[in-house]
Amino acid sequence: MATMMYWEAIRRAHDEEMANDPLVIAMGEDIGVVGGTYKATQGLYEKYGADRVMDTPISENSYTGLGIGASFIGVRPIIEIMSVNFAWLAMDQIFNSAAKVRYMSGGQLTAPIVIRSPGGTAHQLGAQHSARMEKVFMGIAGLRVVTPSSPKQAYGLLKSAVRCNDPVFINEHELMYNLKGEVPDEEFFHPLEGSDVVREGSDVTLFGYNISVHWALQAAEILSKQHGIEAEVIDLYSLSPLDREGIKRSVSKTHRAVVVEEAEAIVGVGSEVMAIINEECFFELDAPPVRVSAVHVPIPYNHALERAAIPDAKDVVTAVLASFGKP
Amino acid sequence: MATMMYWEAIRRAHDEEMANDPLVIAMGEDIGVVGGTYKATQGLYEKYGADRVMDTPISENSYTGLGIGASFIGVRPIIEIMSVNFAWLAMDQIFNSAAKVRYMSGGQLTAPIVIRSPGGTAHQLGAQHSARMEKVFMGIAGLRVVTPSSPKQAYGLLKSAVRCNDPVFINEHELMYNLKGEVPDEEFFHPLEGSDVVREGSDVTLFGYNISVHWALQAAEILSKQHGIEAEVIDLYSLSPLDREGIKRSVSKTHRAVVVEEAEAIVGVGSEVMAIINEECFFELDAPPVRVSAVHVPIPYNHALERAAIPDAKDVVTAVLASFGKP
Amino acid sequence: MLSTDDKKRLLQEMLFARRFEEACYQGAQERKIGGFVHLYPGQEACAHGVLEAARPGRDYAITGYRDHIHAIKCGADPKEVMAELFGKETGSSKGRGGSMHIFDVKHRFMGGYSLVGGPFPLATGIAKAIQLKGDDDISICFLGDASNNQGTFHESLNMASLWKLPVLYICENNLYGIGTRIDRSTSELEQYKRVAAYNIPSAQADGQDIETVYDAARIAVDHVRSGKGPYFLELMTYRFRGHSMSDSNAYREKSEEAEWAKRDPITILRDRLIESGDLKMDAYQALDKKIIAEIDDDIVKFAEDSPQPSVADLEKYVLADNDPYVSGGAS
Amino acid sequence: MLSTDDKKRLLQEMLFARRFEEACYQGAQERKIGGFVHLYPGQEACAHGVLEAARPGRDYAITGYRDHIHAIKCGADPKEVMAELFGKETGSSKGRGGSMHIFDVKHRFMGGYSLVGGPFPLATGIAKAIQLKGDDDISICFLGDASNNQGTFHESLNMASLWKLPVLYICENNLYGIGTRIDRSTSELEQYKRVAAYNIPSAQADGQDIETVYDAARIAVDHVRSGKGPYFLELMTYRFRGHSMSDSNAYREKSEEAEWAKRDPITILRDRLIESGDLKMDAYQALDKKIIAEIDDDIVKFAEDSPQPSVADLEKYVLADNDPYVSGGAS
Ligand SMILES: Cc1ncc(C[n+]2csc(CCOP(=O)(O)OP(=O)(O)O)c2C)c(N)n1
Ligand SMILES: Cc1ncc(C[n+]2csc(CCOP(=O)(O)OP(=O)(O)O)c2C)c(N)n1
Ligand SMILES: [Mg+2]
Ligand SMILES: [Mg+2]
Repeated sequence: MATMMYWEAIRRAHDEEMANDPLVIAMGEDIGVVGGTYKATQGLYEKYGADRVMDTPISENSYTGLGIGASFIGVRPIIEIMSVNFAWLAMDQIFNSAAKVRYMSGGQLTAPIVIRSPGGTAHQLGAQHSARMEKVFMGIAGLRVVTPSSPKQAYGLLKSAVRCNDPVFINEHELMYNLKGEVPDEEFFHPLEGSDVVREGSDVTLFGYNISVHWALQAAEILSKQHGIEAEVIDLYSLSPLDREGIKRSVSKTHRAVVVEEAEAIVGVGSEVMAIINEECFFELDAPPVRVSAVHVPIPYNHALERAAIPDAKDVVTAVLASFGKP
Repeated sequence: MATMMYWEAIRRAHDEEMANDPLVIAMGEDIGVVGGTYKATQGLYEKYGADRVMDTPISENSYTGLGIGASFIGVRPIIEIMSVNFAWLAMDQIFNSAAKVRYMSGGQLTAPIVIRSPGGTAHQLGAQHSARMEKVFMGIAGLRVVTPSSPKQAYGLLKSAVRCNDPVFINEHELMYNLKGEVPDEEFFHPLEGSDVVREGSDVTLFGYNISVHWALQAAEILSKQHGIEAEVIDLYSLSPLDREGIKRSVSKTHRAVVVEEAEAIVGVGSEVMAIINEECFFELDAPPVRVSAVHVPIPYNHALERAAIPDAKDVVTAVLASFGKP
Repeated sequence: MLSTDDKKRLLQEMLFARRFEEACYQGAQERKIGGFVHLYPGQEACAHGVLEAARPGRDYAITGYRDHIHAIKCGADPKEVMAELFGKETGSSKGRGGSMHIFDVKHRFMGGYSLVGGPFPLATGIAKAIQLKGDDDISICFLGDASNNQGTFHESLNMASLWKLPVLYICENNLYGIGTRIDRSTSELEQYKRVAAYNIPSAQADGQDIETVYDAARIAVDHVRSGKGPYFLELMTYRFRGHSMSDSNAYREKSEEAEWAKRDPITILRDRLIESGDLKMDAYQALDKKIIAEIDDDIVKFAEDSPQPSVADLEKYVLADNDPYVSGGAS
Repeated sequence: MLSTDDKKRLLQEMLFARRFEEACYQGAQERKIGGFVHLYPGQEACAHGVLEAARPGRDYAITGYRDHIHAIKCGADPKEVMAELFGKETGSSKGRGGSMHIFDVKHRFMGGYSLVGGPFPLATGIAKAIQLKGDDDISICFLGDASNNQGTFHESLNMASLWKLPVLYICENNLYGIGTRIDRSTSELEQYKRVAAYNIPSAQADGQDIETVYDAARIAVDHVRSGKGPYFLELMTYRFRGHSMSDSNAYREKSEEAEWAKRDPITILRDRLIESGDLKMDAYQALDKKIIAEIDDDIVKFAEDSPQPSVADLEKYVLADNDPYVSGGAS
């Protein structure tokens, strides 16, 4: 088991899948000669050439659509959108074409593309470079959405996404590319559906995904050490579909739920998980489920304001204590 | 008090606002010479000329952006996007420019545009023409979202939207343009925030917006006549911001909630209203809140499949009865 | 050059296309066909002339919502196309697509799409796939004049030229985007000139005379197939009906309509064949009757008699069935 | 034609711009400035030459993320720009925007935007508003070469031409979009030729010689202001630093960089003024020292000493304050 960074894990998955199938290609802005803004495709241009590691013009909607068209007849494009903020430009092709073509062709065509893109609030990148858009991707039928919280997931989810016959959106995070973690030496494919119990606990369930799993884990440690509260932490690596069973199982055990998300709360992962809890195990609840999420503002540049807009482990601890009626 | 159709009410609001302020303009595809796909701008081209009633090229992102730019220096554009499905193409300008410019300029600029667009499932228009996208618009800070359920609202909300200094998205509905209703003869401005109690009741609250208000009202009649259940019906005409107080007030009275929406449930209005109920008045609930929403599929062309994908009053009745433990 | 036999066959195909679309009009009037229905009368020589110069059924074709005839010329069974319009399980898209979304992938008709400009990148991507596979197929994208104002036109053509992709863009310039005349939406009226900005070779041709269309398309198709990269062909044409069913064409001058009515692609070819002695008027009329009968008795009847999809199948075709990678793959 | 005094002033402005950007580099290295920082050294003659030919502070200007100098030339107080980079309440955007989002609306600098291609429609819309109001202002949009591949370029220029809007598009062609050389992303290298597709007049000029820039911009600005519609001016230039702070320029040939280093816009103008006897080298050096001192002692100090925004104000500026129509207006 090797330790590697999140970006290295993504690079490895690219490399293996491209070696395995000559119709797997990578596309995106500055992914070739430069090797990718976050190095996710480093060295692949040299290895596989410009035809398969394509530096695209700044044309998000059409290079995404180009990947979709190619995928109709056997190509498996891994499309990088440099920052999820730019994905607003490509939504037409993602939703009007990729997500709907199987249905409206009566199953004749499918668009097995992978779109990878980092979301999240990084280091003072300001309002136009700090979007968290997972909720936009997960609400519409025909697209899978996964979001890796570790190098292992980053590797295994990309591997499965490339081979899966559905279009898959992979929500990465600008602050996580240098995160280190163990990734098995042997090839493996991470399930695209489900959720992981990353910490067992009996008193409250903390739901997180991507970066917020880490905040939840930090909070769980503090809760355990300082307050004697044992939190179960669930990693919702699949945002579409969400793991209703997993959510129900844990809340039925702990009877309390806190959803931790980096995004604005409104119509977000937190609201959806709360709705699922209401539908699946309302009578198991000892207290109302709680959302810990970003303030509903465009992200400010100033560092202190930026941090105030985004939740952290401390906010999770506070929310859990409040749910237990502690100050 | 005159009776007029939804489209006539919209047309009247355009006309009055354009007469009132020479910098109010209308823009969109086929809104000028043709008078608009749903007649919302009929006759205005003849009255105000091509400079103020602008037939645009099929360039959704840029004509929306053009309207935004014009609004920076005093113009008040009413932008029609012919079908909300095409708004995927304009999301970049709507969210990256209009919704963020006030914040990132520290309050120096604002984008007081109005974007009107019909969403919803109409008559077998298929997967690419049946999107219900209100949830996409309402989840991101910096944009107001309203959605009229009657000619009166259609008139009054557009009037206020034009004068308000924020960007406003108005979610209309293809099936509602011929709906008739009373509109006051005198000019009036509908509040952009809040909600309306459109039917008082004591046993359960039905939340709807736009077309689903009508389904909720039909269901309320059936529930009252056939089952002795008195439903309160709330019209959530403001989707962003949602009226947390109004939601809380009604559920605290009826102790039961059903949210009726034409859209796919996931990360939708229903999940958000449920989250608000959990946060605001969880302990008032006698039963878990319920969502009545569309099946999570791209909308099929076939009429029977299409109808099966979309909820109706009968589904609301069934859900309410189930919530009361009745078969 | 088209042989006399070819021309006679093409006349028959175009006449069939005309009558097929008229049957669709009828079906829509009777509310047996729902949704938006965009018909092709007037433009028949475009799809037929271009695809005749290519390899229909083997080369890939894609278009917008005005797609019935393109599908049929590629090889789609007209029965299945009509059944699709009737929303039946036997329809080309199993009743899920409708008029704007005819698909017949076995004949490499890659679909009708209803967002203006949407097919530009898709066609370009199909060409990218062809190039990667090293096949000698080409990708043909049929769209209207007003579509060229969409950003995807610009973005896609730039990439097609940059990477020398085997894609042929056909612009069926019927002078209107719904009710907006081209000069009210477009700063350069000659569409074939717009592509100079991408260094893509292009031409303009009369879209009403199928022989002219064929000759222009011959050059275009050969260029693209030879590996020289994309090509753009503008065909000047006119739709004889409204944009879609509900459209009355109130925005068009009657005199303009009358001028174009004289340039009916079917009449042009028919009269030429009669003039050259290769066709008799009564034979033509008999053919027409036969076609009408076939459409009524076989095609519409098939559509009417076909079963509806089962409502229990509502959630079919959203995602792949039992994809192994959903649960972690085979490993 | 620029007078000698003008030239001397412009030399001073460009030198100030250079030193200002170097101070930003320093501030970013010291982590006093956060986020992405895109600097302007090498391209100074573009913004200065063009705006000199216009009416900075009265004509509207807008650009991308490489925006400090454009803002200053429009009239923004360099102290406020620097304070913005430091994230302070005294910053031009009150610390909410950062390097990529300098705004100074009182001087009609309509902002820096960080999505490539985003300003095309915004600039065009400002021009639409000018036209509606009947003002004689113009709207000037500064963007890079690689931005021209975005769909908004195509869509906006078509509308600008169609409606004869008073907008001047300036393409600062520095041959790269981040690390991608123009010939690897763009099928037509000469950007000024791409706009023929919209019937927009255009020209190309050397962007390193401010006199050339000024002359070309003079023609462009006069054209636009006279009501003849849009104009597109391509300026050939080069950025001396990386795309943004973290960029090492590894993708550029050192020989290419060396060639362009010889064409420093500041050196070109300075040497010309020295040659003509209008400037002495020691006066220039004294000026440089003064500028550096002013930046350090006044500008950076102001930014450092300024207060942070209050966290209590986090939700300010999302929506309008107390807009009466929120609760049903005045009626
Ligand atoms: C993205 C998008 N915008 C607008 C529409 C509405 N619309 C449908 S067809 C059409 C006109 C297209 O004209 P053209 O491309 O010339 O094709 P034609 O119908 O003339 O064949 C418009 C505006 C749409 N379907 N998609
Ligand atoms: C929509 C969008 N796509 C991609 C990016 C990432 N990006 C930032 S700058 C840039 C290159 C732009 O090059 P150019 O327009 O030539 O301007 P220059 O930086 O050379 O001045 C890219 C790809 C972005 N900011 N926005
Ligand atoms: Mg047309
Ligand atoms: Mg550049």
